[in-house]
Amino acid sequence: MALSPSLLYGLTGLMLFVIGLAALFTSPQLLGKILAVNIMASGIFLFLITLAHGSGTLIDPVPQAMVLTGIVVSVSSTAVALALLCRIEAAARPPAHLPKKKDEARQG
Amino acid sequence: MNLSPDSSAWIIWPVVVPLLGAVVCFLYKKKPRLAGHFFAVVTCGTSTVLGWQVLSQGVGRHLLGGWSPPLGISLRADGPAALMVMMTAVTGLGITLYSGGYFQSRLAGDSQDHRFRAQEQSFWPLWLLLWAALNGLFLSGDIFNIYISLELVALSSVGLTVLSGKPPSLVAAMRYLLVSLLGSLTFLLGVGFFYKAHGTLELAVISKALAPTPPVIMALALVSVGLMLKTALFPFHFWLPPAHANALAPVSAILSALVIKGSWYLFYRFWQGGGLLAAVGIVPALLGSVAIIWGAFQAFSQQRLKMLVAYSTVAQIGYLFVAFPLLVDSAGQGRDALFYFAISHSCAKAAMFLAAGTFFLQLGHDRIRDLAGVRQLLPVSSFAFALGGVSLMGLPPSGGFIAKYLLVSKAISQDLWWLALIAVVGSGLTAVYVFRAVSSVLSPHLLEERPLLVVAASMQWSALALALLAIVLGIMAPLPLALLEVT
Amino acid sequence: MVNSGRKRVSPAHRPWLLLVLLLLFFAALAWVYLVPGSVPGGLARQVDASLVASGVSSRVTAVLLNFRAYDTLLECFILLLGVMVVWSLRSAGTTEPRQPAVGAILAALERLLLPLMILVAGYLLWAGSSQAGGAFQAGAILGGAGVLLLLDSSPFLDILPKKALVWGITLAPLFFLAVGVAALTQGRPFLTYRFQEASLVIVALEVAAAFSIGLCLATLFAGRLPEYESEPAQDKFAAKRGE
Amino acid sequence: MVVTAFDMLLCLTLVWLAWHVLASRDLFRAVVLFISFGMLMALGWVRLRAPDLALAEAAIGSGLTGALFLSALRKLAGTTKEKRRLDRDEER
Repeated sequence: MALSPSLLYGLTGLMLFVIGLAALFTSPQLLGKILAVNIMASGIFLFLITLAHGSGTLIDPVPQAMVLTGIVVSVSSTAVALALLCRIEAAARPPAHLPKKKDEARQG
Repeated sequence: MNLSPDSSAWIIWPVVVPLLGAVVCFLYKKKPRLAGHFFAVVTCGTSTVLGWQVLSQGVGRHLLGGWSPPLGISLRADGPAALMVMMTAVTGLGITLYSGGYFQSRLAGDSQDHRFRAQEQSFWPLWLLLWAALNGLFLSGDIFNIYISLELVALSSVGLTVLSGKPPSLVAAMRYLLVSLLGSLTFLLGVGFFYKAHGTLELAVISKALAPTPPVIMALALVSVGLMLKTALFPFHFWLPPAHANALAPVSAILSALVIKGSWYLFYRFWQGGGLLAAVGIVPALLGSVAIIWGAFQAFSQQRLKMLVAYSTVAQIGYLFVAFPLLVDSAGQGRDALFYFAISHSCAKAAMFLAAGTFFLQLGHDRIRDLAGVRQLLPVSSFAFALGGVSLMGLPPSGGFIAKYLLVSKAISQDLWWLALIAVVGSGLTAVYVFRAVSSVLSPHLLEERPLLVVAASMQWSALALALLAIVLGIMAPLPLALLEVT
Repeated sequence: MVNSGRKRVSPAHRPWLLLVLLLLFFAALAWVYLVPGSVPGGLARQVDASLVASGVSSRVTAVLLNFRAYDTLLECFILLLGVMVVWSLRSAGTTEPRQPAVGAILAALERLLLPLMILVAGYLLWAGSSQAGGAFQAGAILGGAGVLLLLDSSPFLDILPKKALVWGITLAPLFFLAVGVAALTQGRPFLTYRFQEASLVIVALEVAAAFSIGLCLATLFAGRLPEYESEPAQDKFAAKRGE
Repeated sequence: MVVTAFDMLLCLTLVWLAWHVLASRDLFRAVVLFISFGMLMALGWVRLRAPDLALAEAAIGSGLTGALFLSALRKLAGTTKEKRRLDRDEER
């Protein structure tokens, strides 16, 4: 079977998904994990787009619309994740006028 | 409104009303509680109309934008979907009434009310948006639309989890968010493979035509793993207890009673076609069995009441999956058992979490060994907690009993003895940890002095109403079962 | 990070095991992806057949704002939800000091770029009905312009009355709901447009969506809730207390 | 369409970049690499005849998400600079 560009990009997308998955498990830092989720999402988007080239010369607009929606969803969740990360870091840092409870930050 | 020629409009209202409510609560910050209650009641009303319509007229279908699938998106209201919408409506109304009292009590009890006011202002729009997303999830007939609804559910749940602002709840919410995103993305990849295999996004077509070709198997596996992550089935349960136990009291109830049901329901939707069920239906059942045992042991060894209730959710999720091999034949009793577990767990668990939240607010802690005497102080909540426990254990005449009865009798008729055994053993284990909590709550320890009651009456009575409903579900079983027959 | 609280011990100790498992997973995905089978084809033909009835000539826009407009409605709500959660995180949390000005180069860039960006956004919006472009891209560019302004510590989100900001963010969701409910009251399914009005409604929805998306994105970047900035010390204290 | 050397190069670069984004211990470098990753992604989408997406990816996926990451990094740098240095010292 001849490798068409869409297949090549599809495989790349799947590879990106797997790389992101690996980093999500191994990354020691939360920011790294959020980056990993973003890379996974990009991989899936690339994969979805190649489905638009399924048959013949017509390009299917439905996967393209799906990806556009997906990009907006992903930026929204990234913003939430980053805001949460900043909040966690701020809470872990003891405010100057309050003694830090040691075990509090480690729970959960 | 005039009598509309499109008679299926009642399907969309349970989604539109809470969406509108969320925006109104977001815009109208002065009295979000009032707007929240109003829209919760209206949502409950439209959901009841939906349930009644399905019961009397059969399956309904609403073609959004007037385009029929595969081009457009359709909403489909059949028996199971209507039952889940009704479950969300009833439990949601109880939680809404509780939340009103909860925020009122906290605002009255603390002079530092700026933070509490901000919490409440965020709570109402998030809760209504979550409600809308759940209803959208139950009714949606399009798998990409389901992905968006799942993301809405996940983000609003995370938003609700972080409201308490405590560091443990923040860390738990972060883990919850990452797991949720992983689950959604896995689901989305599965959606891609389904689209590749079938050329359509319509759920009804996809779940019927589960021919075991490689792309379909891969798609189903990805979708299932994504949904199991979100439902917190056994090996993926690690994120649930801290997230559920550290949230605000009404939020714990929302997460445990309703949110996990959304992804579980989708799991059922994808598997209900049955093609692959005979071959691999045993996998969710085995994971569910381990979850029942493991969750019960973990629940027993907890020191905090809310953690105990949260681990009990891990165990009860096991029951939601254990009956999947019973779905193979079309008699429908396996399905009835599954859905009965879902609705009775929803009422019982909401009641227990709400009662535990009441104890927490009154006492300032939820250490199980120091709960003695709370019965005297909060008799209604204590009774609600105990009644919820009765339904979890599956004692007659509760809804939990009906569910276990259906499960065991169906398993025996299919010669799946181990499954029946697991259900019975699970009941025993549930009894052990429920007794541990209930004996502490109900212990006849007399208080020397009666502290001032800081919790509103509506907090106690709404929990009791839900607990009573969990019991009554056993007596009025014919009604939900009749609704389930509409497919 | 100590406080991340989710160090996974086993994969870190056995990276090779993880790597092998993931490679196997990739091999399975790739095999399934490449396996030749009956390709049913997507929905390209159906989209083309209904394109005339949709009211726009761009196929992606037709899918986004007509055939699958319900998805886009929910997507607007996801952005709104993102703003809600970020604000609730910030309102109860600590407040950061205002970022310092970035410098002369950025200011010059900004003078040059801002009008250009707004122009491009308008063009994309206009082009969306026939070619590449549309509400999202225009909204993104508007959001980018907002971010640029914020980087130069122009406090336009703070100067903007809180009410106006909140209404601007909810404009697209509300408008979508209104269009949907209007169809319901006239006896048509949710979000159905009448044929003669379709292109007008879609353009109006696109403008509203671009505006709200741009504002939401800029707000997500700013992340501040202007209202609560005055009580930082007390807030910090309150955040540390129990439930 | 046939696979050109450009396609091959682009795909390999994407994978290489993703690997380095995620393997990098220096978060600032990771974020900068992520932004360039997004830009290359947009290029790939042009190649896949999806110019709509190329625009959206360049603007949102790469530009705005990158800006979000950078601003988060700047906020974090204030709170955890010392802690991270301590962590790094511990690793050595």
